[in-house]
Amino acid sequence: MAEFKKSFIAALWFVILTFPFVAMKVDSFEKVVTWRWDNVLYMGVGCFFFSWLWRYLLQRKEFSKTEDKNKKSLFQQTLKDRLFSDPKVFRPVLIAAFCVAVIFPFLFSPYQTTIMTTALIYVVLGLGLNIVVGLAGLLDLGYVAFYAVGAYSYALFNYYYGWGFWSILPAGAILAAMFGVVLGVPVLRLRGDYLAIVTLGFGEIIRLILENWDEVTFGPQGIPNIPKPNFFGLEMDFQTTTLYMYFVVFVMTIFTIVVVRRLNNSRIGRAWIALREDEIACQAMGIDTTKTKLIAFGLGATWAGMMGVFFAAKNSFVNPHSFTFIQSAMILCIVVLGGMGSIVGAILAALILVLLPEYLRAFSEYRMLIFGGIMIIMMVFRPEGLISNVRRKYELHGGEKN
Amino acid sequence: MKQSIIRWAGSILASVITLCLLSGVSIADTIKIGVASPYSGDLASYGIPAKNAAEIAVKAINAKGGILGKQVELLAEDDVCEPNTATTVAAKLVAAKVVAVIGHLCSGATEAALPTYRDAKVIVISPASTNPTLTLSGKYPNFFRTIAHDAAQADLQVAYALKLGTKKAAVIHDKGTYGKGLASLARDGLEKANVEVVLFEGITPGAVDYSALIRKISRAKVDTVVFGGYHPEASKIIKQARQKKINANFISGDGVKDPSFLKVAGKYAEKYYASAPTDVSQVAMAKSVSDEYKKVFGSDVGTFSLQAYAALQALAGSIEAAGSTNYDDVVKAMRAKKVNTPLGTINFDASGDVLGAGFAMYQVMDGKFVEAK
Amino acid sequence: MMLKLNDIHTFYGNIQALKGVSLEIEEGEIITLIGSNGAGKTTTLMSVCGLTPPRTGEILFRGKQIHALNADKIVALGISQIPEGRRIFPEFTIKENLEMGAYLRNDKVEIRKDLDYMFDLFPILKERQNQRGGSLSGGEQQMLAISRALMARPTLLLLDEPSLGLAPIIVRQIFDIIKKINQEQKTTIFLVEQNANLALKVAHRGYVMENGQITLVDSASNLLNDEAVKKIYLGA
Amino acid sequence: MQTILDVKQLTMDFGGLRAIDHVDLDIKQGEIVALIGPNGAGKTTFFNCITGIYKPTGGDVLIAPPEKKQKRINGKKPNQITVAGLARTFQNIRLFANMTVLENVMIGQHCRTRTGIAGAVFQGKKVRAEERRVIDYSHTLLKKVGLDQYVHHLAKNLPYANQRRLEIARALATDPFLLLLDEPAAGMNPQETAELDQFITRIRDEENVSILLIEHDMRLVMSISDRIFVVDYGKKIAQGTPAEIQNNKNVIKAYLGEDIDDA
Amino acid sequence: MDYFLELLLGGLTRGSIYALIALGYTMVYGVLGLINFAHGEVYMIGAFVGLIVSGLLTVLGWPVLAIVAIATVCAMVYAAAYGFTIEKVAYQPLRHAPRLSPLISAIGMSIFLQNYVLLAQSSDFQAFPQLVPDFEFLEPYTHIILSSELVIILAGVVTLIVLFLLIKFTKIGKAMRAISQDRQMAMLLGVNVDNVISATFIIGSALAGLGGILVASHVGQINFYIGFIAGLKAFTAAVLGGIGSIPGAALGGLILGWTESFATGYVSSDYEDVFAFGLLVFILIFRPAGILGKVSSEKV
Repeated sequence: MAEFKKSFIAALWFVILTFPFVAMKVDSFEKVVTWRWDNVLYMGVGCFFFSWLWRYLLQRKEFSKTEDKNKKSLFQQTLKDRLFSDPKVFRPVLIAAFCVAVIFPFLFSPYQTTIMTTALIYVVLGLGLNIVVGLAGLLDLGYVAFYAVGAYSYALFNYYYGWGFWSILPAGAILAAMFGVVLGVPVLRLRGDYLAIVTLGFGEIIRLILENWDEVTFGPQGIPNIPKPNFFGLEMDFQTTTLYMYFVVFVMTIFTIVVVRRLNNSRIGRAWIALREDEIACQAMGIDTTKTKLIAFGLGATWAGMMGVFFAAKNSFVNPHSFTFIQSAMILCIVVLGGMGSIVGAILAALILVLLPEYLRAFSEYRMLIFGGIMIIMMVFRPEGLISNVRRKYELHGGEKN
Repeated sequence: MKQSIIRWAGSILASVITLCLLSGVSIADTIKIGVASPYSGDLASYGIPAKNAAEIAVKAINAKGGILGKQVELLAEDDVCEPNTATTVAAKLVAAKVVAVIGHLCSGATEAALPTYRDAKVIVISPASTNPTLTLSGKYPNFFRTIAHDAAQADLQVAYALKLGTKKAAVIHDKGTYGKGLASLARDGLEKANVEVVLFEGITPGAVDYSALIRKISRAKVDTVVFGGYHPEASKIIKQARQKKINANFISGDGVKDPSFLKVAGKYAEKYYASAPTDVSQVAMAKSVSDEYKKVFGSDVGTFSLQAYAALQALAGSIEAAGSTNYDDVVKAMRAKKVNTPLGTINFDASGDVLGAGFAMYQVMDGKFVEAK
Repeated sequence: MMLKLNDIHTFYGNIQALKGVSLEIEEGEIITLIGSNGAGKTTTLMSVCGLTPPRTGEILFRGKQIHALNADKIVALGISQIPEGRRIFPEFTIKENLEMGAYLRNDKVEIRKDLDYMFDLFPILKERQNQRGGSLSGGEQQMLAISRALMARPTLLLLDEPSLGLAPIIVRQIFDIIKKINQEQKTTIFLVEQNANLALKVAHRGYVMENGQITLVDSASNLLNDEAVKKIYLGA
Repeated sequence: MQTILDVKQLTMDFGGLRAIDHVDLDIKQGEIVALIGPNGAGKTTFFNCITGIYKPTGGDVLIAPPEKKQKRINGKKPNQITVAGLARTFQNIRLFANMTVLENVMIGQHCRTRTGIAGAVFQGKKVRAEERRVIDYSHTLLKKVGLDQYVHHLAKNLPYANQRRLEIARALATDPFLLLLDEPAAGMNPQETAELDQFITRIRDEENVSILLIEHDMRLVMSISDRIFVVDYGKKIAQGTPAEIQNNKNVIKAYLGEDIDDA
Repeated sequence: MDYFLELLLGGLTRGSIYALIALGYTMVYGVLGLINFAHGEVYMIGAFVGLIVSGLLTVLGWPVLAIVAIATVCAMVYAAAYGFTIEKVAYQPLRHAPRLSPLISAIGMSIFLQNYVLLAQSSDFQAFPQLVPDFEFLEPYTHIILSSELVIILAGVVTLIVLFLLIKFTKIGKAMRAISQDRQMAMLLGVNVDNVISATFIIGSALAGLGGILVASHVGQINFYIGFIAGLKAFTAAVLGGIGSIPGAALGGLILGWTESFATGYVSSDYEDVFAFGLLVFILIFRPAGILGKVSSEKV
C-alpha cells in the first residue's frame, strides 16, 4: 500500500507539473484556449505505472550491488572474463560477428545496409573519440570539428583540384590530425570542464567559418555532387553502390579496431591511461604530458578526418549543418554509454545510438522523446557504461626464471 | 546485471528483426508515396505542416477511390533536415518501393537524397527546396518542385526594391541554405542595378535578440532592407527595427509570408513586403484545403502545406494520366499534364520547375498580406 | 550507555569494510580504536555518522536506533566528527568555519559565547579569525577542526587520526586539548588513532581492530602492556 | 664520495609569502638523507622545487649523476627531471588506481623506452622485444619489493602499506640515481614502519640509489638517516647526524618537543 | 558616440539575459560539479508557462497588471518545479557515478524536454504577448533603449544583488558554499546535502524561468527550441566568468553580451559567435579557470 501511495503521489506531482503543457493550448492573439482533459488522464495513469516501475528498478539496482559480490566470483566474473580475455571464447564470438557483418548486406535491404553504414561511421568516430576521452581522459565536446575538416577536405580538394577519394582519404586524415595538434597546443593545459567548453567553442568556430566563408566553402549551400569512391572505374547502380560503400566502411572499421586495440595495449596507450588516472604522477614518471595529450588529440582527430572523407563520399553532399554540437554530443554519448575506454563498449553503444532512432521510426513523432528518455534511463541504471574497460593481463614468462 | 544487459540487447534485437520483417511485408496493391521532411529538431515547424497537408491530400484521394483504383499509402519519414539522415530516409523509402517522394524540405537534405532516388528511379517533388541548382544543374531528371526557385523570387524582390526608389540597401540573411541563397541572389541583383548594398550580413537564428544589428542598420540609413530567411527571425527583426524607429522598407521571401508572422509581429508587421507564391487563399480549392486542415489538426496551414498538397495532387494526376506507375511514363506526364491544385493549374517544365504557380509581391496591410501594386 | 554498535556490517560498493563490529562507549569516557591502515577504523566512524550506513546491524545512541537516520539528523543528536585530514573549508574564513560548526543551532547568543570560548582555547584562531582556512598550517587546521566540531556542542566527539602528519610538538598539544575537553566539558570521546602509544595514554579503554573486525578489548593500561599489541602497534 | 645533488640557496616565493628561504642541501652518493621540520615549514615545497612541479624563485639545483657532469635543473619540467634521474613518491599516494600493479610499474619504464605510434601499430620485432623487456623488468622489480603475488590486481585494491611499496617500485622503474620519498611511513603502524626501515636500506644497497626523504616518524628517521636537515619557517635551522640533531636545542624547541618518546 | 552607447546598452541587455541563465549553471556547478545541460530547457519551460498562463488569464479577462504578476510567478514556480524534478530523476541517482555519466543523462534530459514540449505544444513559433508595457517616460529614448530592455537589465541587477546576499549571509547560502568546498564535511556538520542541492536547483531554475518569460516578452515569440542556443551561450558565459562563481557568471554574461554586440556593430554579425567563442578561448588560455574563477592548484 505504501508503494501505491508513493506512485500516486508521483503521478499527482507529474500531472501538476505537466498540466499547463498537456491540458492547455493557448492562442493568446485569437484569445482561444483549447482544453485537452484526456491528455491529463493519460499522463496520470502513465506516470503512476512508470513511477512504480522506476522505483522497482532502482531497488533492484541497489539490491544487485549487494548480491554481485557473492555471485561475481562464481559465475558473473568468469563469464565476463572469459568473454573478453579467454581466446577460446573470444575468438569464435569475434569470428561470428565478423561473418554476420560480412553477409549482412546480402541478407537485408539496401536501407538496412545504409543505416548499418551510418552505424559503422559512428563506430569509428566513437573509437576515435574514445582515445581522447576514454583513454586519455580529455573531455572533448568539439570532436565534430575534425569530422568537418575531413568532409570538407574531400569536398574542396575534389571540387577545386579533382582529387579522388582514395588519395584524399589519407590526406584528410592527416589534415584533421594537424588541426588536432594545432588546436591542441594552446588548450591542452586546461583541465576537465574548461577543456570541454573550449573544444566546444572550437567546434562551433570551425562550423561558423565553413558557414561564412562563401568564396571557398560555398557557405550554407554546401557542396553537392561529390563523387563516390570508384572501384576500378566500374559504373554501379544504387544497390551495388550501397553494398560497396558498406564494405569500404567495414574495412575501415576493422582497420580502426585493430589499430586502436594495439595502441591501447602499447607503451603509448598505457601513458594515456596513466594521464587519465593522475596527471601529476604521470608527469613524475617521466612522461611528457603535453606530448602525450597532443598525440591523443591528434590521433583522435585522425579518425574523425578519415570518417569525414567517407561521410562526404557517402552522402555526395556536405554542408555545415551536418557538423553541429549535437553531433559531438552524440559521439560523446557513444563513448560514455559504451564504458570509458572500452572498445567493445564503444562499438555496442554506437550501434545502439544509431540504430535505436532508426528503429524508433515506428513511433514517428515520439521517436526523439523516447530516445532522450532511454539515454537517461541507461545512465541511471548503468552509470559506468555498458562494458567497463578490463585491463589486459600481460604474460609473464621471463620473470619466472629468476 | 550482465545478464539483464544481454536480455535487454536480445529483446532489442528481436524487435529489430520483427520491424525489419514488418517493413518488408507490404499490403499489396497500394501505391506508396513517401513524405520526407523534418519532424524533430529546430525545423520541425516547417516539416510537420507539410506532412499533415500530404495526409489530408491522401485522405481526399483515397476517399475518391484512389489512383487508378488503388489506394494510396503514405510513408512519412523524419529527415531532421540533415543530409546524412536524408540519405538514410531515401534508402528506406526506396527499399519500401515508393513510387514517388514528396520532399525533402531543406535544399541540403534534398541535394543529399536526390542521387539515391535518381538511381532507383523514384520521382521527387519538393514543396519547399528552392535552391536554383537543384533543377538548373540538369542532373536530376526525377526532380520536380511545386515552388518556384529562388532566382525568380530574387528578381521580383530586386524589381520591387527599385520600384520603391531604393538607392541604398542592406541585405540580411539567417546563414541558412535558403536564406543566404536567396539573399545572395538579391544582393547580386541589386548591385547589378547600381543599388549600393551597404550591409550583407548573417544573423544567428535563435539568438536572444538582434539589437546590435538593428542599430547597425539604423546607422547605415538604408532605404530598403532585404531579409532572406524565415518568419521567426523576420518578426524579431521587424519588431525591434520599428521600435527603434527605423522606417526603411523591408522585403523578404516566401519564408516570411506565413500567418504566424502576422500574429507574432502584430502591428509591427505593417507594410512589410514579402514575395511569395501567388496567393491562392481565395481560390476555392485552397480554401477548402485550409478549412479541412484546420478541422483536422486544429491549427492554420503552415508555410509549405499547400505546396505539399499540390505536389501530391500533381503526382496523382500524372499517374492517372500515364495510366501506370511506370517511372518514365509518369515523368513524361508530370511535364505534359496540367493538374488542378490549390496553387492553380500547374505542370512542370523540362528542368522540373513548376509552371503556372508564380510569385507575386505581398505587403502587410491592416494585419493581412495583400498583393502589392 | 552512550553509544552501542551491535554487529554492524558496512560495504563500500561491493567491498565489505566492516564484518560484524560491536562496541560500547560509556558516558564521559575516552575510548580509542587502534589498528592498521585499512582495518576499517574510519569506516566505523563514518557508519556511526551516517555517511556510510551499515547494511545490517544496529547502532544505538542513548538507547535510540540511529543507523537508519540521515547524517544531519545524527549530528543534531549531538554526535560530531573530526574527520581524518581536518577537512577545513579552505575558502571560508576561520570565523565562518566555526560558524559552520554551529550550523544546526539557532541560539545566536550562545553561539557567540561558544565562539569566545574557542578563541580562549586557541588564541591563535582569534588572531587570525578573518583569514581563509586554507592559509593555516597543519597544526592550526587541526585546532580549528576541533573547535569547529565543538561549536555543535556535541555530547559525543569522534576523532579520526588527529596526529596524522603533524610535528611531534603539535601532536602533544592536541592530545592535551583532547584530555582537557573530556575533563572540562564532560564530552565523551571516541578516538581513532594510528599512534597507539599516545592514544592509549589518554584513553580509558581501547579496542583493537583488524580486517574489519574487533580483535581485542581491554582497558588502556592493559593494552599498553599486552605483548601482541606492543609488537604490532607500539613498535616495542 | 661524489656529491650527486647540490642545492644552493634555494628560495621559493608564493605571492608575498616566502615558503623557502635560501636553503642549502647536499646529498652524496649512496647516502640516505632526511628532511624534517614542523608542518608548513616548507618540506614538501622543497621537494616540489627540486622535482620541477614548482619553479624556484631563486637559487640553484645542481645534479651530478654518477659518471656524468654536473648540471643545473631548476626550471625544468617534472618529466625532464625524472628523465635526468630523479624519481619521487607522493605524500598522498598517487598510483594509477585503475591500472594493474604490473602496469603501474611498466609506466615507470616509459621514459626509458622508445616505441612510437607506428611501432605500436605495426608491432615489429623490435617493439615486441622492448615490450617483453619492460614486462620482465617490471616483474622482477615487483618481486624485489615483494608484490609479485599482486601483479594483475588493480592498484586501488592493494592494502595500504603495499600501495606505498608499489609507489616506490614504480619510482625505481624510472631508473633513478636519487629517490625522493615524501612521508613514506605516513599511515603505517610501527611494525610496518619497521619493515619499511629495512626495505629502504635494502633498496639503497641493491638498486644503487641515494635517498632523500621527508618523514615525521622520528624512530624511522633516526635509525636510517646518514644525515638530517631540519627546516622551520622555510629556513634551515640545523643539519647533522641523527645524534647531533637529537640534541640540538633549536630543533627540540621548534620541532621535537621535550619528550620525543611519544611521537 | 551615440552608436557606441547604443551598442553598449544592447550588449548589456543581452548580457543580463545570459547572466540570468548563467547563474543557474554556475550554482549547480558549485554544489554538484556538474554541467546541467538541461538548464536551457528549464528556461524554455518557464517561457512556455508564462505564455500559457498569460494567455489563459487574457482569455478570462483579468487586468493586465495581475496577468503580468501571476504569469511571472507561475513561470518561476514551474521552472523551479521542473528543475527540482530534473535533479531528482536524472542526477540524484547518479550521485556516485563516474563524472561523465550525469553529463550524458543531462543531454538525454535536454532532448526529452524539447520533444515533450514539441509534442504537447506543437513545433510552431507562438506569439508571446508583450507583458512589459511601453513606459511613457522612455518614449523619446526608444532608439537607445526599450522598456522591455530596461526591465531585463533591472531584473538582472536586482536578482544578482539578492542572490549575492542570499549566498553570502543566509544559512542556506553558507551551506551551498560549504558543499561546494567539501560535501562530506558539510554532511558531518549537519547539512542536509540533498535538501541544499534541491534548493540550488530550485533557485537556479526559478531564475531561468524569470529569464525565459522576460526574453519571450521582449522578443515576442517562443518555440520548443529556444532553450538550446540560450543555454549554450549562458553556459559559455558561466565558464568565461569562472564557473562556480556567482559574480563570475554575471561578469561572464555581460562580457559575452558586449563582445557579441560590439562584434556585430563594428565588424560583422556573420562572425559574432566566432568572436564570442574566440574570446572564451583567449581568456581561458590566460586565465585557465575563467575571469573570477579560482585556479585550484592541486596539492601535491
